[in-house]
Amino acid sequence: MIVFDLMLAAAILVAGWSALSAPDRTGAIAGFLVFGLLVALSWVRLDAPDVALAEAAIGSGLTGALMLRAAGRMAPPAADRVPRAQRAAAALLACGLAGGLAVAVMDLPGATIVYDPLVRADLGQSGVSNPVTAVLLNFRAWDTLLEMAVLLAALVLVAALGPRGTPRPARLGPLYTPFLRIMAPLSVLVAGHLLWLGATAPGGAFQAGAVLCGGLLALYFGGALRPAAVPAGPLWALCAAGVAVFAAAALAAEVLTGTLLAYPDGADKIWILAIEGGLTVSIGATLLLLFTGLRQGGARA
Amino acid sequence: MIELPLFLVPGAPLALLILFALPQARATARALVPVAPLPALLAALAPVAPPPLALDWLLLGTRLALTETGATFLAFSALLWALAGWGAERLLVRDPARDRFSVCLLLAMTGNLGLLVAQDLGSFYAFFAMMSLASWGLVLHGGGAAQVFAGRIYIAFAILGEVALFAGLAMGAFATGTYMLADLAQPGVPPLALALVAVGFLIKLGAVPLHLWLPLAHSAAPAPASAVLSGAMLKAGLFGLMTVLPLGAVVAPEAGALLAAMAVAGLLIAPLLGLVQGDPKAVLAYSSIGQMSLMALGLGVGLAAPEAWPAIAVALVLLAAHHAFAKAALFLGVPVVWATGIGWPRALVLGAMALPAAALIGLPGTSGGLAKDAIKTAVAVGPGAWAFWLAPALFAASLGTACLMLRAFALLAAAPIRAEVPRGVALPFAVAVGLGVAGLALIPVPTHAAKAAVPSDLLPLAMAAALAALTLAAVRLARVRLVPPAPGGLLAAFEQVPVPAPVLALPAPERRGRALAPRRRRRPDGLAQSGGLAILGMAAALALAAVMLPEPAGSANPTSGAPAPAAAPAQSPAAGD
Amino acid sequence: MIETWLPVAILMTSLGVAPVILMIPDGARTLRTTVNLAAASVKVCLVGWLAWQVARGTDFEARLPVAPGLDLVLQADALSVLFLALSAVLWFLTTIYAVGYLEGGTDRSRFFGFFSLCVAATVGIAMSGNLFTFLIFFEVLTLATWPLVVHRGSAEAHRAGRIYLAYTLGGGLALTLGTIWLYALAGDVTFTPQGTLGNLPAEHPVTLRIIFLLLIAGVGVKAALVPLHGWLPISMVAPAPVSALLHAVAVVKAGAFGIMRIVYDVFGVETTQALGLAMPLAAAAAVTIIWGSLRALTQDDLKKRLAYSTVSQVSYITLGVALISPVAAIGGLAHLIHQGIMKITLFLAAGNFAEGQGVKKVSQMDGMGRLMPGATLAFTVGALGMIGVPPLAGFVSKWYLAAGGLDAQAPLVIALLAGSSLMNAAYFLPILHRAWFRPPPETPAPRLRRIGWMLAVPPAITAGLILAAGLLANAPFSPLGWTRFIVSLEYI
Amino acid sequence: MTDTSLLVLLPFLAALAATIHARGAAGWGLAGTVASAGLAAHLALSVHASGPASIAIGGWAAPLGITLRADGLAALMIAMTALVGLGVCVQALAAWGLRPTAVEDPRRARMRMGFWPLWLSTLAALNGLYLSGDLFNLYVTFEILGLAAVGLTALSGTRRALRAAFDYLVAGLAGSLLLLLGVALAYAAAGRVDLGVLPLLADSAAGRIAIALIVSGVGLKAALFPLHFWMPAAHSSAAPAASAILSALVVKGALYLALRLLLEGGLVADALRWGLICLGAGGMAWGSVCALRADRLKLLVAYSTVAQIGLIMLAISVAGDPLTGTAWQAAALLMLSHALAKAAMFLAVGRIAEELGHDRISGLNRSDLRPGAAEFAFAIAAISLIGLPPTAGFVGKWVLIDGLIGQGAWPVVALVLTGTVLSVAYLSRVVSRCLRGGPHIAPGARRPPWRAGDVAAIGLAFTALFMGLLSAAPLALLNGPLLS
Repeated sequence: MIVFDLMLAAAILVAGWSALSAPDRTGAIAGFLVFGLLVALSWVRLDAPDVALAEAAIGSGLTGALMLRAAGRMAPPAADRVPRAQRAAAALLACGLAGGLAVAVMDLPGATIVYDPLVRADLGQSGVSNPVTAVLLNFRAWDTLLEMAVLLAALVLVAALGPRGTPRPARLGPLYTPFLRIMAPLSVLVAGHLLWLGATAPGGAFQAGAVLCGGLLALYFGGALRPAAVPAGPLWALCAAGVAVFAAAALAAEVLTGTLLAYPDGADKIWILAIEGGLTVSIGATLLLLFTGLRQGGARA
Repeated sequence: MIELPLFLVPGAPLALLILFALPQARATARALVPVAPLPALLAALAPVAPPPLALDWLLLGTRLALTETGATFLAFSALLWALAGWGAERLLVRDPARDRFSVCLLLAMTGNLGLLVAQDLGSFYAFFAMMSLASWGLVLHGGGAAQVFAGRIYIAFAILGEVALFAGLAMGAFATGTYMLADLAQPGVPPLALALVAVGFLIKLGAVPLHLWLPLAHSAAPAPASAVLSGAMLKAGLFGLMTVLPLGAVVAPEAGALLAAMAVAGLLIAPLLGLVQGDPKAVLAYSSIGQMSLMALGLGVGLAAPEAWPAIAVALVLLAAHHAFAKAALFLGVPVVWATGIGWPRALVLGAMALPAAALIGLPGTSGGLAKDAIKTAVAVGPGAWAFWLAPALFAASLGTACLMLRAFALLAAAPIRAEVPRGVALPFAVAVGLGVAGLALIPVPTHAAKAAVPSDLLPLAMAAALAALTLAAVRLARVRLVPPAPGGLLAAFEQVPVPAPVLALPAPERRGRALAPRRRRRPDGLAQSGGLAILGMAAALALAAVMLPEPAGSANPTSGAPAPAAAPAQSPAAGD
Repeated sequence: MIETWLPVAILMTSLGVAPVILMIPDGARTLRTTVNLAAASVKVCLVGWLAWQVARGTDFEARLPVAPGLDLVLQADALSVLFLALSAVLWFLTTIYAVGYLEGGTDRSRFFGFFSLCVAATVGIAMSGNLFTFLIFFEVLTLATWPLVVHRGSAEAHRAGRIYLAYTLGGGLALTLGTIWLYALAGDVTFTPQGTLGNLPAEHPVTLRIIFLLLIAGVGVKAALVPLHGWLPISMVAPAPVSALLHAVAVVKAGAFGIMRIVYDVFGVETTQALGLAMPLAAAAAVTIIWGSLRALTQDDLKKRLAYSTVSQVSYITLGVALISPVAAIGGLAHLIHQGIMKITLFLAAGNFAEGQGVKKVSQMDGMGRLMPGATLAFTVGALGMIGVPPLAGFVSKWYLAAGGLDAQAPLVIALLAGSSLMNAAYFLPILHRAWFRPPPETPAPRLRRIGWMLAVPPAITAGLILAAGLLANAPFSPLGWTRFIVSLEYI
Repeated sequence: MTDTSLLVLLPFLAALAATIHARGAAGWGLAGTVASAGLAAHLALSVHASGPASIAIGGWAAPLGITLRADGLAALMIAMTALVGLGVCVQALAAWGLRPTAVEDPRRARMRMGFWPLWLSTLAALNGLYLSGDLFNLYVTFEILGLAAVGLTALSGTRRALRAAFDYLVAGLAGSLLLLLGVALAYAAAGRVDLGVLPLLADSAAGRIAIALIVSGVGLKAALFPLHFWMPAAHSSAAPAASAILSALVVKGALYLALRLLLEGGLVADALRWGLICLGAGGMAWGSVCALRADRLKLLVAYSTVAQIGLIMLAISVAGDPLTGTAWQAAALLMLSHALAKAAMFLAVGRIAEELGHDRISGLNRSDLRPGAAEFAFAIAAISLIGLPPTAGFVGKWVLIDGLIGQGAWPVVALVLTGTVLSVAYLSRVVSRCLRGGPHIAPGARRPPWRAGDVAAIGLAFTALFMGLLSAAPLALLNGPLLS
C-alpha cells in the first residue's frame, strides 16, 4: 500500500501544480477538481471517511462548480507577469516554510493525543457511539455551533455581494426529468440515512446536508426549482432555522440543566438527532443558496 | 507756621500731574506748574524742619526726612524749578506740545525734589530715576535732529548711570543689611559698591570724562529746561555723592586723587572746548562742567583729607547754591536775548545777565566770590602734596570761567533775533537775576565769613579780557573764520542727521512646501501585489526562527509529553485549568 | 480641615464654561460675552476667597485616582495662589479686551472656548498637587493654545502653529518621559515643600540628573529657555489677546512655574544644589536673558520685539529659582506676577496700536503718543517697568534678584541684570521716543477703528497694577508680600 | 455565568433574526447591540466584583470540552467592543435609518439590510473570541469574524470597496490557513488544543513552529507590518460605520490573541519578542510615513491604524510575565484607547466626507462649509491617538513606558517616543486644516447642523478623552488574576 500512498502524494502535487500553472481559468479549475478528489482519496486512506465525504462533496464538487460558474462570468485574466525575482523569492520562501514544516513533522515528539482516552471514556455518556459525532455535537458542540455561524456568515456575505440577477438554467430535456424523479427522493432518503447513521458510524449533518444539497441542485439545474421565484423570507428562514434550532437547543439545555449545551441526562441522543436534523436542512439550503447566489431579499426585483 | 508734611514735597507736583490727565483741567494745571515746588520751598524754609516720615507700605519701606544739607539743596532747587516752570509757561506759550513738556517737567521736578528728602535707597533711587528719565523728555522736546541726537546720548548716559547706581545700591544694601541711604557711608560697604554708586552720580554731575552728554543736552533743551538741568539736576549728583561717600570718616587718598584728577581735567578741558562753541547755551554748558568739576575737586580733597571735610562741605553747599542761581539766570536770559532786538534793549538784557556772570566768575562781593573763597579756604587744608597744584588749578578754573563768560556774551550780543520767541520770557529772567543777586541771602546756607576783597581777585577777569582782545585781534588780522564745531565734542563724530528709518529686520524668506509632509506619491496603496510574498516571508522566517533558535533556557518542563491528566472530565462548570 | 470643593470650583469656572462657549453660535455675542465675563468674575472672587483661606492655613485638596499609583490631585498652596491670582485677574481683563478686539471677527465662539480652556489648563497647572497632574494640564495647555495661535487661519499662522506644536509637543515628550521615569523611581511625586525625593538622590545621582534635565527641558520649552525659545516669537501672528494672555502670561508662566515646582517641590533646593543642578540652570537662564535681549534689539516688528523681550524677562524667574537663595527666590517669584502684568500691558497696548492705526512695526510708531495717548501711556508704563525703572513693578523684582545674586555669592548676577537693563532700555526707549517725541507722519494712516472702552480699559488697569505692584510692594498682600510668605515656606 | 454564553449567542440570534426579517434589521441590530452591551457591562462588573470565572460548555471540561473564560482582560475587551459598538450603531441608525420609509433610496435599504447582520455576526464572533479558551475554537471565531469583516468592507458596493474586500478576503483566508496549520501542528505536538497547551509547546521544534505559524496568521489578520498590505484599502473604502468597526474592533481580535499567546506562552514567546518589536517599529515607521504622504483623509486614518497597530504590537511584545510586570496592561489600554479613538475618527471622517463631498486632505480648508462638530471629534480622537493627556492613550503609554523603564528597555522607549512624534506629524496635517478661518474663507461660513453621526463621533471621542481620567476602572479589571 505504501506504493499507492506515494503515488497518491505525487499525484496530489502534480494536480496542485497543474492547477497553479494552467494558462486559463477552466484548466486551473479542472486541476483544482482533480486535486480535491485526490485529497478526498487520501482522507480515505487516512481512515477518515467523514472528512473524505465532505471534501469530495463540498471542498471539491460544490466549490469547483462555483468556480466554474464564476469563471464564466468573468473577463479573461489580464496578462499579469510576475517579476522573476518575485517568483524566485516566493519559491525560496515557500521552500523555507516547507522545510520548517518538514523539520517540525520529523521532530514531532509523538505526543500522546489526550483526546483518544477521554473520548473513549466519555463516549458512553454522549448518547451516540460514533466518536466523531460525539465530539461534534456533544463534547465540542460549541465549535460546531460557531461553524454553522461561519456558514451563515458566508451566506450573508454572498448575499451582500452577490450578483444582481441569478442564472436561469435552461429547462433540460425529457431525458433528464425521469432522472430527477429518482434523484430527488433518493437524495432525501440518503440524507436521512446519513443523518441517522451519524450516531453510530461515519456520517452526520454535514454529509447529509451536502447530499440534500446535491439533490436540490439537481432540481435546480433541471429547472424544477427556481429559488429566484420563491419569496426570500422562507428560504432564508430555512437557512437560519437549523442554526436557530441549534442555538435555541443550547439555551434550552442551559435552562434545563444549568449548563450551556449540556443535554439532559439520558436524552442526549434525542437532542443530538433533533439538532442534526435542523442542521441538515439548514446546511442543504445554505449550500444551495451559496451556489445560486441569491441576493438578500430574494426575488424582489 | 503750620507744619508741612514732607510727602507734599514730591507729592504736590505729582498731584498736579494727575490734573494733567483730565483734558478739561489742563489750562489750570498749566498755570499751576510754577507753584508746584512751593511746598518743597516751604519745607526747606520752615524754621523747624518737618518731622521725618515713615511709610512702610510704600515701595521697599519709604523714609522721608529733611537733613540740613538737604534743606539748602531743596530750597534752591525748589526756587529754580518754580522759575523754570514759569519760564517754560511763557516760552512755550505757542508750542502745541507744551503739555508734554509740562508733564516731563513735573516728573523731573518730583524726582529732583523727592530725592532730596528721600532717606531710603528705594525711594531715592526711584526719585533719581524719575528725574533722569523725565529730563529725557525735556532734552527731546524741540524735536529737531540736534535734539534727537542729544536725547540719544543723554539717555544712554542716564541709563548707564541708573544701572551703575542700581548695582551699587543693591550691593550696598546687601552689605549693610538696611535700606537707609545714609548707611552707605558707614564702613563695611564694599568699595566696588561705592564706586558704582559714585559713577552713577558722577555721570549726573558731569565729571570728565562722563560729561559728554551734558553740553549736548543743555544746548538742545529749551532754556528753562537747561536752567534746571544745570542748576538743579547736576546738583542732585553732588548731593548724592555728599550723602553716600564716607566723607570725613575714612581716608581714601587713591579715590580722592582719582576724583581730583577728573576734576582738574574738567577744569582745564571745559574752557578749552567751550570757547570754540558757537552756541551760547553750549558755552554756558561747558561752564557748568567747569563749575561742577570744581565741586568734584572739593569732594576729592574731602576724600583724601577727612579733616578738611567739614569746611569743604560748607563750601560745596555754598558753591552749589550760588552756581544754581547764577547759571539758571544765565540760561533763562538766553531766550530773552533772542527775543530782543539788537540795540539798547539787548544791551539792557546783557547788562542784567552780567550780574550772574560776574557771580560765576567769582568777582568779589558777589555770591560767587563768597563761594569761591570758601572753597579755596577749605581746600587749602587738604593734603600737603596737593597744595602745589591746587592753587594753579583753581586759578585756571576762574580764568576759564571768565573766558567762557566773555565768549558767551560775545555770542549773545551777535545772536540774531528769533521771532518765535515770545517776549513774555523776560519776567522770569528778571526774577532769576534778582535771585542770583540776592539768592544766598534767601535760603538757609551755612555761613561763611569771606575775607576782604583783594585786587588779585579781578586777575582772572582781566586776563580773560586781555586774551579775548588778543584773540579778536588775531582773528581780524589773519582774516580767519572760526567755524564753531557742533556741541558734544568727540561724540559729534557719531551724529547722523537725518537718520533714515533703518531696515532692521529683513522678512524671513517664504518657506515653500510643508515641513512635515514628505513628497507624496500617486498611489501609496499599491502593495497588494507583494502581499503574498510578505505572508510567505513572515511565516517562513518565523518558522525557521522557531526551528533554529535554541530552546529557551528553563523550558525543560518535566511534564512535557507526559500523558494528560486522568481522563475523567470534571462536570463542574467551574472547571478550568 | 481639608476642603475639596473650592479647587474644583475654580477649575470648573473655566473648564466647564469652555464647552458651553464652544457650542454658542457665533452670532450670539451678548450671550457669549455674558457667560464669559460671568465665569471670569466668579473665578476672580473664588480665587480671592481661596487666597484668604490659604493665608489662614486651610488645606485644600481634591483627588481622583486615575490608575494605581497615579492620582489626579488638585490642591492649593501659597505658590498656587500666586499663579492663580495672576491668571484669574488677567483672564478677566483679557476677556474684556478680546471681546472688543474680535468685534466683527469670525470664529469667535471657537476662540473664546479655547481661551477658556487655556485658562482652565493654567489654573490646573497652578493647582496641581503632583507631577502627574501637572503634566496633564501642561499638555492640555499646549493643545488648547494651538487653535488660538492658528486663529487667523493665514498661511503664516499655520506655519507658526506647526512650529509651536513641534516645539511644545517635543518638550511635552521630554517632560512625559522624565515624569514617568521619576514615577518609576520614586512612586507618586507629590509636590512637597523642600522636595519629595527623600534619600533617592544619594542612591541614583546620575539618573536623577538626567531626569532633572528632561523635566527642565520639557518645561523649558514653554518657559522659552534658549535654545528652546524658537516658537515664541513666531507665535506672535496670533491675535493680540492671545499674545497678551497666553504668550506673556499663561504659557511661558506655566513653564516658569513648572521650573519652580520642579526645583522647589520635587527636588527641593538642597537636593538641587547637592546634585550640582542649580548652577547650570542659572547659566541657562543667564544666557537666555542676554540672548533674548540681543535678539529683541534688532526686531522691527513690535510684537516680535515684545516676544523676545518675554524670552529674556521670563528667565528672570528661572534665574531667581536657580540661584538657590531665599532673596533671589523672592525676586523670581515676584517677577512671575510683575512680568505678567507688565507684558500683558505691553501686548494689549500693541494690540490697540495695530487695531487703531494699523501700526505693527516699531518704525511706524512715530507720533503714537499724540494719536493714541492712552494706549501709549500704558505702553510707556509697561516698558519702563520692564527696564526696571522705579517705582514700577520691574524694579522690585530686579532689586531682589540683585540682592539674591549677592546672597548666593554670584555677584555676576548684578552685571547680568545691569546688562539686561541696559539692553531693555535700548530696545524699549527708542519706541517711547518715536511715540512721544516724533511727529506723526504727514499723512497718517486713516484710523482703522474706534478704540472702544473694552480695548482701552484693560491696558489702563494693568498699567495701574504695574504702578501699584511697585509702589505698594511692601504692603502685606502685594505680590512681593505674598512671595515672601511663599519663600518662608520653601526655605526654613 | 449564563450571560457569558449569551454574549455570543444573543448577537448571533439577533443576526439570524435580522437576516430573516430584513425589514426590521435595524431594530434587531439595535436590540442585539444594546442587549449585548448590557451583558458586557454586567460581565465587567461581576468580574470586577467576584474575580474571573470560567464555564465548561456542555459540562465537558477542557481539554475534551471547550471552556469559556471570562477574566479581566476578556471582560475589558468585551466592554470595549460594546462601547464602540453602541457608538457605531448610533451612526449607522443615523445614516441608514431604523425602518424602511415609503420612498426609499435602494442603496440606503441595501446598506441597512446588509450592515446589521454583518455587524451582529462581528459582535458575536468578537465576544466568542475574547471568551474562548481553546485554540481551535479561536480559529472558528476568526473565521466568522473574517467573513463578516469582508462583508462589511464590501458593503458600500463601490468598485474600490469590492476590490479591497476581495484582497481582504484572500489575505484573511491566507491568515486563517496559517492559523489552522499552526493549530494542527500544536495539536500534533502537544496532543490537545486548549490554551493551556501553550506553555508545553516550547519543548519541541514542532511546537515552536506551531506558535510561529499562529503568530503569522494573527499578524496577517491584525495587519501587522509588513502584512498590512490589504488593510488601508479595505479600511478606507468601506462605509464609515463599517470602517469604524473594522479598524477599531476587528483587528483588535487578532491583537488580543497575540497578547494572550505571549502572556500565556511565556517562555515560548521570548524568541519572538525581538522579532515582533522590529515588526512593530517597522509598522510605526511605515504607517506614519504613508500617513504623511496620504492625500485622502480616510487613507491617512487607515495608515494611522497601521502605525498604531505597530505600537500596540510593540507593547504586546514587551509584555512580560503578567504576575510581575504591568507592561501587558499597557497593551490592553492602548487597544482600548485605539478602539475608541479610531472609531470616533472614522465616524468623523465619514461625516466630513459626507458634508464636503470628498475627503481630500488638501481640500479640507478650501470650502466655506465647515462640519465643525465632526472636525472637533476628529481632533479629540487625534489627541487620544497621539497619546496626549488626559486621554486613555496617554495612560496606556504611561504604563508602557513605566514598564519599559522598569525593564531598562531604553531602545523601545525611544521607539515609542518616535512613534508619538510621527503621529503628531501626520495627524496635525489634518487638524491644522480644520482650524481654518481668516481672510481666505468667505465670512459667511456655513455650518451644517448637527447630525446623529456627529453625536456618535463626539461621544466616542470624548469617551476616549475621559477614559484617561477613568482608567482606574479598566486597570482594576486588568489587575485581577488572569486565567490560563
